[in-house]
Amino acid sequence: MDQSNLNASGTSPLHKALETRSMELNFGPQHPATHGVYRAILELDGERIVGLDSVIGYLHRGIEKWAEYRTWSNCTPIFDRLDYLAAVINCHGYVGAVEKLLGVEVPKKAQYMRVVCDELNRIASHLIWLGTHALDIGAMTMLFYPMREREVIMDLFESMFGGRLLPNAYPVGGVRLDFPKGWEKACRSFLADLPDRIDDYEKLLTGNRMWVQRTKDVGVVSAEEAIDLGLSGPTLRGSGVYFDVRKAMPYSSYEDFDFEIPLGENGDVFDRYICRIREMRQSARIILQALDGMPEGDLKGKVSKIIKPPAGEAYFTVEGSKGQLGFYLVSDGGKNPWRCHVRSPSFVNLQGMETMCKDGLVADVVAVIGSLDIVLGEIDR
Amino acid sequence: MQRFLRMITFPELREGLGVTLKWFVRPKVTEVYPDRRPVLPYRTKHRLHVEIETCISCGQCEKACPEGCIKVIKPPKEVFKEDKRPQEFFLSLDHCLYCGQCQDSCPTGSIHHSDEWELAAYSFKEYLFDKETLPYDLEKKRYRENFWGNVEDKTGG
Amino acid sequence: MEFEVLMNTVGFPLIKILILLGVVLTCVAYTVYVERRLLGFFQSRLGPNRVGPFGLVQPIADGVKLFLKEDLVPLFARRFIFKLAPIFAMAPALVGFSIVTFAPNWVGADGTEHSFVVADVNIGILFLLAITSLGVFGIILGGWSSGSKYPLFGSLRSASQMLSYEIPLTLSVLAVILMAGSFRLSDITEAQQQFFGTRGLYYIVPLILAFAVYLISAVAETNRTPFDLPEGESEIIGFHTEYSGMRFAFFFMGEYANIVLVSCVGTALFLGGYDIPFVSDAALYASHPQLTSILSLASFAAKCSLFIFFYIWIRATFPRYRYDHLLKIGWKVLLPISLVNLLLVAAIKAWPHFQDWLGGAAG
Amino acid sequence: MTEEQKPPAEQADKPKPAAKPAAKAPPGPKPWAPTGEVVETDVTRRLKERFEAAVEGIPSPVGEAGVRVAKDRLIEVLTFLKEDPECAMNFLSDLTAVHFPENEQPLEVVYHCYSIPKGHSLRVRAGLDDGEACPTAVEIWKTADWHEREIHDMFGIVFEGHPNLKTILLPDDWEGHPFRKEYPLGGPKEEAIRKDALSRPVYLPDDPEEARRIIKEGGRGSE
Repeated sequence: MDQSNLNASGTSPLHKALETRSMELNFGPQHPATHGVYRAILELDGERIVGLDSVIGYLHRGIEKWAEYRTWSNCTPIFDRLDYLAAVINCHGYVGAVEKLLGVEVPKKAQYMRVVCDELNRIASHLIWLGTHALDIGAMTMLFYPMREREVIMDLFESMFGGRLLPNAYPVGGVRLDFPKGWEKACRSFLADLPDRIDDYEKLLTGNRMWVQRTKDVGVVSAEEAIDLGLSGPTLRGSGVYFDVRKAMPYSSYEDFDFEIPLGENGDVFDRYICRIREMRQSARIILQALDGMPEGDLKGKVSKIIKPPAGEAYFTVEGSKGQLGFYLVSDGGKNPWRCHVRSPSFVNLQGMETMCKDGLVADVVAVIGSLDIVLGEIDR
Repeated sequence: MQRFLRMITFPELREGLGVTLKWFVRPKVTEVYPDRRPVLPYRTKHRLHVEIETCISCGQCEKACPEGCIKVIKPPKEVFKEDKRPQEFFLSLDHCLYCGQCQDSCPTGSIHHSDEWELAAYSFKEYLFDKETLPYDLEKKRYRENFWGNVEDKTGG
Repeated sequence: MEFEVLMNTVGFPLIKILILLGVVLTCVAYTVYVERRLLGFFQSRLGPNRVGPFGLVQPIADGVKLFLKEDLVPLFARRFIFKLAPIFAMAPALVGFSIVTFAPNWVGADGTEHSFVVADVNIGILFLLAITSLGVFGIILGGWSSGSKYPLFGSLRSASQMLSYEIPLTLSVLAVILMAGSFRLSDITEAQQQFFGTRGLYYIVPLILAFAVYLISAVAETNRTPFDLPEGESEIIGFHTEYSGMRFAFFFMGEYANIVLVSCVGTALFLGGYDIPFVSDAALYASHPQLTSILSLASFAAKCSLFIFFYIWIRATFPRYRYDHLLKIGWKVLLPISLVNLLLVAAIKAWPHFQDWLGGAAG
Repeated sequence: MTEEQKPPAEQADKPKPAAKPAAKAPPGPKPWAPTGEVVETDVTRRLKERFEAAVEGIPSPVGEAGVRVAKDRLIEVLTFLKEDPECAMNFLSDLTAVHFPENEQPLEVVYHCYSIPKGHSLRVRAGLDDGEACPTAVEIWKTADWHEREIHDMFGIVFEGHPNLKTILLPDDWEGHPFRKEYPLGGPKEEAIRKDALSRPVYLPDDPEEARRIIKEGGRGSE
């Protein structure tokens, strides 16, 4: 600590006598609440936060570079590893971008199936978020209840795609296989249970005065600030901004479904929490609609075995579980992507940390990190 | 007054306590792993199995593998005319992603994931295979045959 | 003759202490097991069930593991205090058990009476409060001497938390003392047996406010969720971040010993101690003294388990408070409540017709 | 603190390695140019009206609107995009760069702007020479902060006026800029492994003897 960091607010002898030095605390990278290897350098005055500097990159794997050396279709499994909690949506993002570049028409049935799996994955991701967020704030049991429900989704994925966490869900052009026998029934029975389970979570948290005290008016970010910071997903909607890629730029037939976008008011941790909880219910609604209205038809559009998109660029965004997940692909007409950039929502959302944590307490950092729902695999790429 | 009553009687806290008590008495979901082994669904993707007899050395799996785990070496031309089986087949499972790309691209269904899922080993050498040691189990070869396997045993549907 | 004197002054107390120590440490170890198991049940999973039948050997396995672990001392630690702190954390909790009366006196075959308490001192509660407040030194010293920032935070939080909650705790206990008119735990139990002249009406009924305050501040005093800020494993990793092996086990055992102690004291103060509910203890004791002792012990253990179950239940349900809210509750809610309660109790006690009214109610 | 590590020094020695391996860099020996047609939208028309020759439309095979802007007028254009009530591009969705070693201007900074109230989007590209600095967009959208730091890491582009231009994803002492095309996938030390046609790292090498040795002996020499 150098002298410039002194907290003196005046120059009188009294101020001189009372001046205190701030303390620097390394929050992470090995910290239970940072959800991975994220490090925040906190400047503390007692337990109050004066400054925050984020250090990321511990999990940088160079996925974007890696993709430049693979063929277009070979890239799909690796993008699961970005946001490993919402691997199916990631896969959809990449595959969608390639399809856009190729101009492939995805059959309606495949689109609906993708919607079902995406929304299941969104629920799974939100469940994990709920569990870890609550655990950070000290509600230990809340880790296990959502995990239990998520396990059912993982089983559904395993029977659908063969993989649980990183299933390599979609090939370019559609989906691989139809739902297996009995899958729809299992999915429906899960969705029938889900609202009750979410009610349970809400009983444990939403009304709980301890939870409300921990989350209300903590980590506030106003709507203008949120847009300026580029926040997206529930983090942005918690501030009351109506922006959801599924509504704004519908992809994969999202325009067919009737669902609402839950909005918050104050942009604090509690609003972001409520947004995600309500989003889970909406996702369940979408899945039911998609299952009910499942059209018949092909599973895969016409895609040649060796994919060679025309030279050009495409930017395709999907609504990931964390926010707007964008894939910017540049093709030079060859077998490999020339450049592949991922607009990862966690990376951008994490920028809000400093705004949200200023003048909070150390305990609030934990709440704010939890409410941002970061996944380090996606931040560092 | 009502607010005060709410404040001192903790209705929401009692609700929470009720939820935990409810699950306290309900059946538990833990899988008692070594005692009871899970039944995996048919599409599950675990250790790669290769049936070398039906392989036609086309090399599609090699091209499809994003990690370069597979290496197929065609036999010489004169042998290839009669016998399409590969001269050498190297498989290095230690960085296999279990993505299923090779299984999708295989025209004969010779390479496929199996449900052999307990893959821990003491040395990565145990993941390296050549033509003679390739993992293969005829009973496990059902990916192509039993495409529409049900999931009811797993998800309780 | 001399042997008897020696036995009575040194021998029996020593044997009692050893038995108590053994029992308490076993209890503590199994409290950990029970907590893990019950938490598992609350969370719809099984908890430890692999080591031995139903996982019953788990505490022993954990103990062996912790014993065999390397004992690390960080480079910047103050070594002497660092090593002293775990003892400070554990010893007071164990010493506190010495005044707890677990059951009425055991009548031996030859007619001699042996009490189920190591030291039935007449200032029992005061002694207990004095001793348990020493426990915080373990945490403060441990956190401070680690030479690391997270433990320092833990000990800072702990210091203010203990200070804040010691007062409501003491005041709520004071109400009981006023009611019973004695500092001796066995006297308080006796008083509850006679209270209102009715069986089973313990101090929890008239002193419900004091009981609530005691319950909450006891949770805070033992650093349990939702007041586990000194540990707060997801925020600051806790005052024992730098400890490992046996020294960590000492902190751990100290915490659980504290829970058991607080439960024992709570039982004695509010739940009628070793009194067997719905049974006339005095009559039973007159006819079957030994049976009564055993039943009383069981009753005490059962009431104590209720307390512990409640702690675990709370832990399974609630999130953690934040530092400032915690202090706010301590000073702005619990302290006034306990003061008002104390005044009420004192006023009732000072009411000249109190004894008549009590007697009239009994009649 | 950040002043010291401002990259002029780094930048000075950067073009030298860039020049040499560029010839044998992975595919694409000819300059990159997108196919397709230029898409005209209200926003691009408005931009053309306002800035005339400074902006030109980019052809796109997928029908996305985009403009290419001269570097000196970039900030002007971006500010106009955000503040003009008809464009109202208040949300910077993405900001990245692409390296085209064969192009006239080898580095392109790409902005993907989106308007939340209006619901339209636009791609803005600006070409840069090697070692040329780009003006920062942090003043316009705060979100550009980390994006620009990342681009600085990966491509070595200096953003003039950026408040805190230090490394973000790479370690502080990292040498080179990994996303440039001349940078090998395995890093400078492992260039040797990049030898097959697809330019992918070959875990099992092409040479059957070598592959056999690896499988039989269970090692890759160095392990």
